[in-house]
Amino acid sequence: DASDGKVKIGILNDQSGVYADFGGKSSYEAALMAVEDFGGKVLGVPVEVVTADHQNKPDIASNIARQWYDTEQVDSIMELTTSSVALAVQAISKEKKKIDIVTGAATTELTGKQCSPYGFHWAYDTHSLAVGTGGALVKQGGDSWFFLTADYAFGYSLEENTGNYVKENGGTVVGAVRHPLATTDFSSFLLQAQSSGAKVIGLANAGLDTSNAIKQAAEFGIVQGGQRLAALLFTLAEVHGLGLDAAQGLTLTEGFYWNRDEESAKFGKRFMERTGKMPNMVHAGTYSAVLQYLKAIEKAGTDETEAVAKELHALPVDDVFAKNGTVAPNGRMIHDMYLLEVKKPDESKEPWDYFKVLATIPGKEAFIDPAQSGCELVKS
Amino acid sequence: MTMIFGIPLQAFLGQLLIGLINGSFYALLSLGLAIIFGLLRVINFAHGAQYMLGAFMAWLLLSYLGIGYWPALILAPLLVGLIGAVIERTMLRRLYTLDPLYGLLFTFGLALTIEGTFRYLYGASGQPYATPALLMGGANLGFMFLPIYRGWVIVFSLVICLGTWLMIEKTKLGSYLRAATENPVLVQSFGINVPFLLTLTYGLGAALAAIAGVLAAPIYQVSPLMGSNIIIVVFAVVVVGGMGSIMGAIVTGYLLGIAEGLTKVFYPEASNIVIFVIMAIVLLLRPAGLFGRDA
Amino acid sequence: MTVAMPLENGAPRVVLSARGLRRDFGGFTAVKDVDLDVHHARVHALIGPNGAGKTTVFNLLTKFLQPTHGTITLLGEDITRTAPDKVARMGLVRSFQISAVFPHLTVLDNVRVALQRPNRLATQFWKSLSSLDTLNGKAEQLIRSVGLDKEANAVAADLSYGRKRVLEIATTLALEPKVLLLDEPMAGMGHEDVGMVAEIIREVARERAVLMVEHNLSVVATLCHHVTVLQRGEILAEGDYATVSEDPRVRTAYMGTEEASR
Amino acid sequence: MLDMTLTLELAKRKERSPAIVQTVFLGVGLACLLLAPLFFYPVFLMKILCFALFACAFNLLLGYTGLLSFGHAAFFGGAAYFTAHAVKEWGVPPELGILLGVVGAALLGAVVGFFAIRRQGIYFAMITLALAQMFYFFCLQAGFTRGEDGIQSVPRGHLLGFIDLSQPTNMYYFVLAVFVIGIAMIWRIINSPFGMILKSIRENETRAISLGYSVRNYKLAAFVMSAALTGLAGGLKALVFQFATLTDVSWQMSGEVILMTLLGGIGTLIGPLFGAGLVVTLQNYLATSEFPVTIITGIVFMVCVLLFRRGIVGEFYNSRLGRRLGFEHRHKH
Amino acid sequence: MKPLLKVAGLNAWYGESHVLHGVDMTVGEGEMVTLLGRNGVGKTTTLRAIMGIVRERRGEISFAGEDLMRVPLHRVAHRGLGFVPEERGIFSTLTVYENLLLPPAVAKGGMTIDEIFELFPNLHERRNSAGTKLSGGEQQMLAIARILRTGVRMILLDEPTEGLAPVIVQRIGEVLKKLKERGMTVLLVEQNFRFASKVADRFYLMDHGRVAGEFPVSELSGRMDMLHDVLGV
Ligand SMILES: Nc1ncnc2c1ncn2[C@@H]1O[C@H](COP(=O)(O)OP(=O)(O)OP(=O)(O)O)[C@@H](O)[C@H]1O
Ligand SMILES: Nc1ncnc2c1ncn2[C@@H]1O[C@H](COP(=O)(O)OP(=O)(O)OP(=O)(O)O)[C@@H](O)[C@H]1O
Ligand SMILES: [Mg+2]
Ligand SMILES: [Mg+2]
Repeated sequence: DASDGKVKIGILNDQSGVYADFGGKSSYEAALMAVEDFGGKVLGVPVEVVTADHQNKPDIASNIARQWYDTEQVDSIMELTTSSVALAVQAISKEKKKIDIVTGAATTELTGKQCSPYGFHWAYDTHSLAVGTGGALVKQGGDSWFFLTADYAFGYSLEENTGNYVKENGGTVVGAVRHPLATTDFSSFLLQAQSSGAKVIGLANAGLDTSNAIKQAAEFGIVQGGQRLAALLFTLAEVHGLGLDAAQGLTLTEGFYWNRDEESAKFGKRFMERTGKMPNMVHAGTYSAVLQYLKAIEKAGTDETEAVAKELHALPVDDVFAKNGTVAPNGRMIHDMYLLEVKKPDESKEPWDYFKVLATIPGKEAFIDPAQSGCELVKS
Repeated sequence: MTMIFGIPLQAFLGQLLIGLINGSFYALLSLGLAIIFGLLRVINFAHGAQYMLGAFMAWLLLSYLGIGYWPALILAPLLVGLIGAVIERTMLRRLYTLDPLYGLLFTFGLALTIEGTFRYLYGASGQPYATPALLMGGANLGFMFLPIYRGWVIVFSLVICLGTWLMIEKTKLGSYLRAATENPVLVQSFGINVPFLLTLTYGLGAALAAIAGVLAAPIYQVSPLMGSNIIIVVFAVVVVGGMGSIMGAIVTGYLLGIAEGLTKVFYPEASNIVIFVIMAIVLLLRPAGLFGRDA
Repeated sequence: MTVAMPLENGAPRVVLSARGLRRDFGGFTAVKDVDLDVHHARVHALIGPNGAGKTTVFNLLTKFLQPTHGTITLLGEDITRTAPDKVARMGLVRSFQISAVFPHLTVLDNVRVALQRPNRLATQFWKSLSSLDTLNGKAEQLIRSVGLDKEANAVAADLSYGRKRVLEIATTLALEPKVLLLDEPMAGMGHEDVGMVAEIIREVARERAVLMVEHNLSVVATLCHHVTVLQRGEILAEGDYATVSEDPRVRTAYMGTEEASR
Repeated sequence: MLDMTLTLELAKRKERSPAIVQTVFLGVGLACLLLAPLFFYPVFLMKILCFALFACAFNLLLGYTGLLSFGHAAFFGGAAYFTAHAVKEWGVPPELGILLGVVGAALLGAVVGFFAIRRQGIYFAMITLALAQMFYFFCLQAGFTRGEDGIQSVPRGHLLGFIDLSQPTNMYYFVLAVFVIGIAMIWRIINSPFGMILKSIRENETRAISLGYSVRNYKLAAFVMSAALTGLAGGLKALVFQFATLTDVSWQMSGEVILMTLLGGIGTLIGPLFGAGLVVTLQNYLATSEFPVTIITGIVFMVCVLLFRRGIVGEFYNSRLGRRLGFEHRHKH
Repeated sequence: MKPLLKVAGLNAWYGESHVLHGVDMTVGEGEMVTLLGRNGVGKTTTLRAIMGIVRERRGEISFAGEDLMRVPLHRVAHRGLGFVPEERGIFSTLTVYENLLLPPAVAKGGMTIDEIFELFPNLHERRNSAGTKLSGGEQQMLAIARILRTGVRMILLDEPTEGLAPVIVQRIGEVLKKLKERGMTVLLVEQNFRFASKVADRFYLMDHGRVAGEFPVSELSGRMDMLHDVLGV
C-alpha cells in the first residue's frame, strides 16, 4: 500500500523561460489529465500532482527536488526539461532512491553513462530524432545532406547521429556549417547551404535558432528552389509559432502527433480545451509517463520505489502516446517515432492540422540498442 | 572566376551585402543607444526589449486590429516611443542625479519586466509576421538572390540613420541635446525646457529601437527573446565605436555587421565572438573607441 | 619689488628643467619652444594672459600630457616619457587649477591618503585601517598649518570652494615633494587665506622648488624670486618681478594699464 | 568619475560607534548561522552562503572601488567548472579543487581586468559584460564543460582526507567556515590602507594619479581580488550542488548578483548576505507559485533602484535605530 | 530707482544643511550691485536660489513685480534673468561659436555676435575650437559673452574675475561698465574687492547666510573697518 496515505507526483520544468512552450504549464495539465483518467486514486489513496518552475537553473531544480523528496513526500518527479536539469535531478533521485521520468530533455546520457535504476527516459532523445529524420528521409530520396549545426555539444551529436544514419542508408553528407548558439541571422549560412546543392538541409539546432533558420530559408526561396529542410528538434508548438507559410515542406520527427488516429485526436481535443493548444510529444509523453507510473504502482501494490521501478521496467506501455512501448533495462522507453512533413497552408483543413505522417519509425530502430548505450545496468 | 580569400568574388559580394543587412540593425540600435547615452548618461539596457516591443507591436497591430506593415512602421515606433517617454517621465528621471550605474540597473530591471511579460503572455517560441506584399520576392543580382525586403531594410535604415544624424548634428536641437548632456541645470537656466528634452530623447531612442524591431519582424521570428539576444552585441558595437559621436555609432554598426557577416563565411564558429574580439583589440589600441573623442 | 634670493652654498641647483618644449593640439600650438629651469629653494612664477599655455606647461611637466617636442629633466633624470604617477613618485607634485579633492572623504582622510604612499602604507591590503593612525600626527599638523583644523572631520564636498583649494594644498604638501607645481593656488580664496597660503608657500619653498601660476600680482611680487612670462605659448620675458613688470611688452600683454591686482 | 559614495565607517569615530554593539551583532549573526541547519534546509542555506559570498566579493568591486562589473558570472561559473573538473576528472581533494577554482578565477580576472580597466564607468560595465559573454561561448563549446549537460555528479570528497563532505552537516559547516573566512578577507581588504586608496581612486582618479598612485595597478589588483573571491564562491557552489553548468556563466547570473548586492545594500559588508538570502528564497518561492519569475525579478529591480537604493542593510544603518547603534552608511550623490 | 529684483527672507538648504538664513536685498533697475563675503558664506547659493537652481528654498523673490518662487527654472530666463555660474559651464562638445549661440534669445536688445567678438577678440580667434579647450580666462569671457546675446534685463554674475589675468580683469570691468550704460542690471558676486569697487554702485556684505551690511560705493572708504571685520581685507 501507499506509504504516506497518498501518491505525490512532481512536474518540474521550465514555465517561464525559453522552453515554456515546449512543455511548460501544459505538461502539468497533461499530468492532471492522466491522474483523472486513472480515476484520481491509486491503491485507494489520492494522487496529487505538484509543479514547479525550475527557470532552467539546475541549482533551483535540485533544491526543489531535494525539498520535494525530503520534506514534501513527493514520490517521483517527471518532465524535467533541459538536459543539465534532468541529469542533476536524476542524480539526486538516484541518491534518494526515487523515481524520475524524463520527457522534456533530449540527452542520451540519461540512459547512457549517467543512467539510474530509478530513472526513465520517456518521449524522445537526440538519437531517435536523428534516426527518424536522417534515416527515413534518405529512403524518401533525400540522399545528399548539408547541415546547419548549432555550435555546441547538442548540435554536434544531432549532426553526427543524423549523418551516420544518412550514410548508413546510402546517402552522403556534402557539407556542414557550424553556427553559434542564438544566431539571429542565418542568411550567410543558408546561402552556403544553398550553393552546396544538397537535397536536404538538416537543421541540427533547436528552438528559436531553428525557427529563424526556417523563416529565413523561406525568404531566400530555398524550398521553392527544390531543397528540403529537415529540423532535427522541432515540435508542433514551434511549427505553430512559425506559421504554415514559413514552415511548409519542413520535415521533422516527433514521438506523437495528435491527428495520427482517432484516439490521439480525441486526446488532443481534450487537451486543447484545457490548455488552448494541441499537445506535442512532450505533453503527450508526460501524460503517458504519469499514467504508466500509476499503473505500475497498482501492479506493485505499493508506492515503494524499488517495486515500482521493477514494474515500470516490466510493464508494456499501451496508451494514447505509445502503442507498443517497452522499457529497456537502461530506463529507455522504446516506442515508435513518426516522420512528419509540414502541410502547405491550403492542405491544412482545421486549426492545428499541420502534419502529414510520412513514415513510422519502429522503436527498435529509433532508439539506441540498450546494450550499446553505455549504461552499466544493462547486463550484456 | 575571380577569387577573394579562396572564395569566389560573387559569393564574397553576396556575403558583404548580407553583412550590411545585419549591420543595418546594429546601426539603428547603436544609434538609439548612443543618443540616449549621450544625453541621459543612461546605458539603456532596455533597448533590446524596446526593439522586441517594436516587433511585437507590429504583430499585435496586425493580429488584433488588422493594421498592416506600412502603418505599423510608423505606429509601432510612435507607441513604443510614447511608452518610453512615460517611463522616463515617471521613473527614469529620478535617477539622473545619481551615479549612471543606477540608470543601467533600472533599465536592466525594465528589460526583464518587459521581456518576462511578453514571454508570459505569448510564449517563447515567437509569432509569425509575413513580409509585406509589396516587398515580397527577390531580385537576382547575378551574384546572389537578394530578397527585396532585405534591400528595403538597408535603404530604410540608411535613411533613418542619416536623418537622425542630420537632425542631431545640424540643428539647434542637436546642440541643446549635447549641451544638456554636460550641464542640464545650466542649459535649463538659459531658458530651455530640459526635462522635456530628456523625455523626448528617451522617446526618440526607444522609437529608433522600435523601428529596428518592425524592420526585423518579417525576417526574424517575433519572439520575446529577440531583444536580449542582440543587445549585448550592440553594447560591444557601442564600445568599439566609442560614444563620442552619433556618426561613430552608425558607421561602426555597419562596419561590424559586415565584419560579422564575413566571419560567417571564413570561420563561422567565431562569428558570435568576432565583435567581442574586435572590441578587445580596439580597446588595446584606441581605448576611447574608433570614434571616441577623449584620448 | 624684488624678493631676496635665499643664499645657498654655491650656485642654485636646477631641479626641473625643460628644453624646447612644444605641444600641438591639432593645428594649434599651445606651447612653443619653452625652456624652463626651476631651482631648488626658489619660488618661480609662471604668469601670462589667459590662454598663454601655463596650464598646458604644467600638464606637460607632470606628464598628464605628452609633449610634441622637447625634453624634460627632473633631478637629473629624463622624464620625457615617464608616466604621470611615476613622476609624482619621483617628487614632482602638482595641484590643479580647478580644485581637486576626494569629495566624500573627510579632510583628515584626504590628507592621510596623500601621506600613505610616502609612508609605504598604500598596498597593504592585509593590514588594518588603524595602522594609518600613525599618520594622524603628521596629518593634523598639516591641517593645522593651513588653518583647516575646525573642519578636520568635515567631508570635503561640504567645504566651500576656497577651503577646498586650501585642502588641496595641504594634500600636496603631504607628499613632501621636491618640486611643487601650483596652478593658481589662490584663485577663489578670500583675503585671509591668500595671505596664509602665501606664507605656507614661502615656508615650504625654503626646502624645495616651487613653480606656480598666479594671476594675483601682489602675491607674485612679494613671493616669487623669479618670474617667467608666457604669451601665446612662448616665453615673452624672464627675470625678477621688478624687471619683468617694467617690461612694456609684459605690461600691454598681461598687466594692463593699471594695477588691477587685489 | 563615479560620484557615488557609500561608505560604511565602523573603524573610525569610535566615540559614536560602541564597538560592543557591533560585536554583539556579529556574535548573534554567527550564532544564527551556526544554528540555522536545525531550522532550515542545509542545501538551501549553503546555496545562500555561496551566493552571499559571491555578492560580497562583487561588492568589493562595486561598493568600494566604484567599478560595476557586468561579467562576474564568468568568474563564478568559471571557477565552478574548474573545481568540478579537477575534483571529478583528476580526483583532487575538495580543498585543492576549490583552490584551483580560485586560481582559475583570478587568472580570468586578470585577463578581463586588463582590458576593462582601460575604460571607466558604464563602459567598464559593458566591456566586462562582453568579455564574460565571450567566456560563456567558450564554455558552451569547450569539451570539458560538457556543453548544456554540464559537469554532473561531482563527488564532494573528503576534506583534509577524513571529513566526509557528503554528509550534509559536515558540508554545511565547511561552507560556513569558508564563507566566514571569505567575508573576513573582504572586511580586511576594505578596511586596510589599500582599501583607503581604492576609495580615493573612486572619488577622484586624476588627483590620485597626481599623488603618485598608479591607478591602473590598484584597480587591477582590486579586480583580481574580487574575481578570486568570486571564484571561491563558485568553487564552493560546484561542490555543494555537485555540478557545474552553463547557468552560472550566463549574463543573467551577472545580473542576479547585482540584484543581490543592490537589495542587500551596496557598500555594506554584510548587506549582500541578506540580498542573496532574499533572492534565493524568492526564486524558490516563485518556482512553485503562479507568478512568472522574470517579471517579479524585474519589478524588484526597478523598485529597488527607484525607492530603496540603500538596500536592506543600508536602510537599516541609515534608520534612526541604526544610527543610534552607531552604524553609519553614507550615501551621497 | 524702481526695484527690479526683490529678495526677502530667503532661506535655502542643501539637503540637510541650512545655508541661507533669511537674505534680504533689492536691486534697482539699471543698478550694479556687488555681493561681498568670505568663502562659504552663501554668496553663490544666494544667486542659485534666486535663479531657482537651488530648489530647496523659502522666502520671497520677485522680479519685475512677478513672483519667481513658483516659476520653473526654464521659464526664469524668459522673464529676463540670466546667470553666469562660478564654474563657467562651457560645453566641451560645442565649439566656441556654438556655445555662444546656445542660449535662446529671450528678448530684443541683446548684443550681436559681431559686437561680442569686438569685445572679446580672443573668442573670435578661437571660435571654432571646442569650448573646454579654451584656457580658464577665455572660458570666463565666453561665459559672460554667451549671456549678453540673449537680451536679458539682469544678469547674476558669480566671481567673473576669478583666475583672470589683470588685463582681462580690466577688460571685463570695461565690459561691465558698457553694459551698465546700456541699462543692464547686474548682481555681482566678487572676492576681488578692488575690482568690484570700480564697477559697483552699491554693496551688500554677507555673513553666515545673511546680509550683514549694505552701503553705496560713495561710503566705501568710510566702511573699511566693517569690511575688515567681515572680509579680513
Ligand atoms: N586639450 C586641448 N586641446 C586643444 N587646445 C587646448 C587644450 N588644452 C589647452 N588648449 C589651448 O591651449 C591654450 C593654452 O591653454 P592653457 O590652459 O594652458 O592656458 P593658461 O595659460 O593656463 O590660461 P589660464 O590662465 O586662463 O588658465 C588655450 O588657448 C587653450 O584653448
Ligand atoms: N552642493 C552642496 N551641498 C552641500 N553643501 C554645499 C553645497 N554647495 C555649497 N555648500 C555649502 O554651503 C555653504 C555656502 O556655499 P557657497 O558656495 O554659497 O559659498 P560662497 O559664498 O559662494 O563661497 P566661495 O566664495 O568659496 O565661492 C558652504 O558652507 C558650502 O560648504
Ligand atoms: Mg590655466
Ligand atoms: Mg561661490
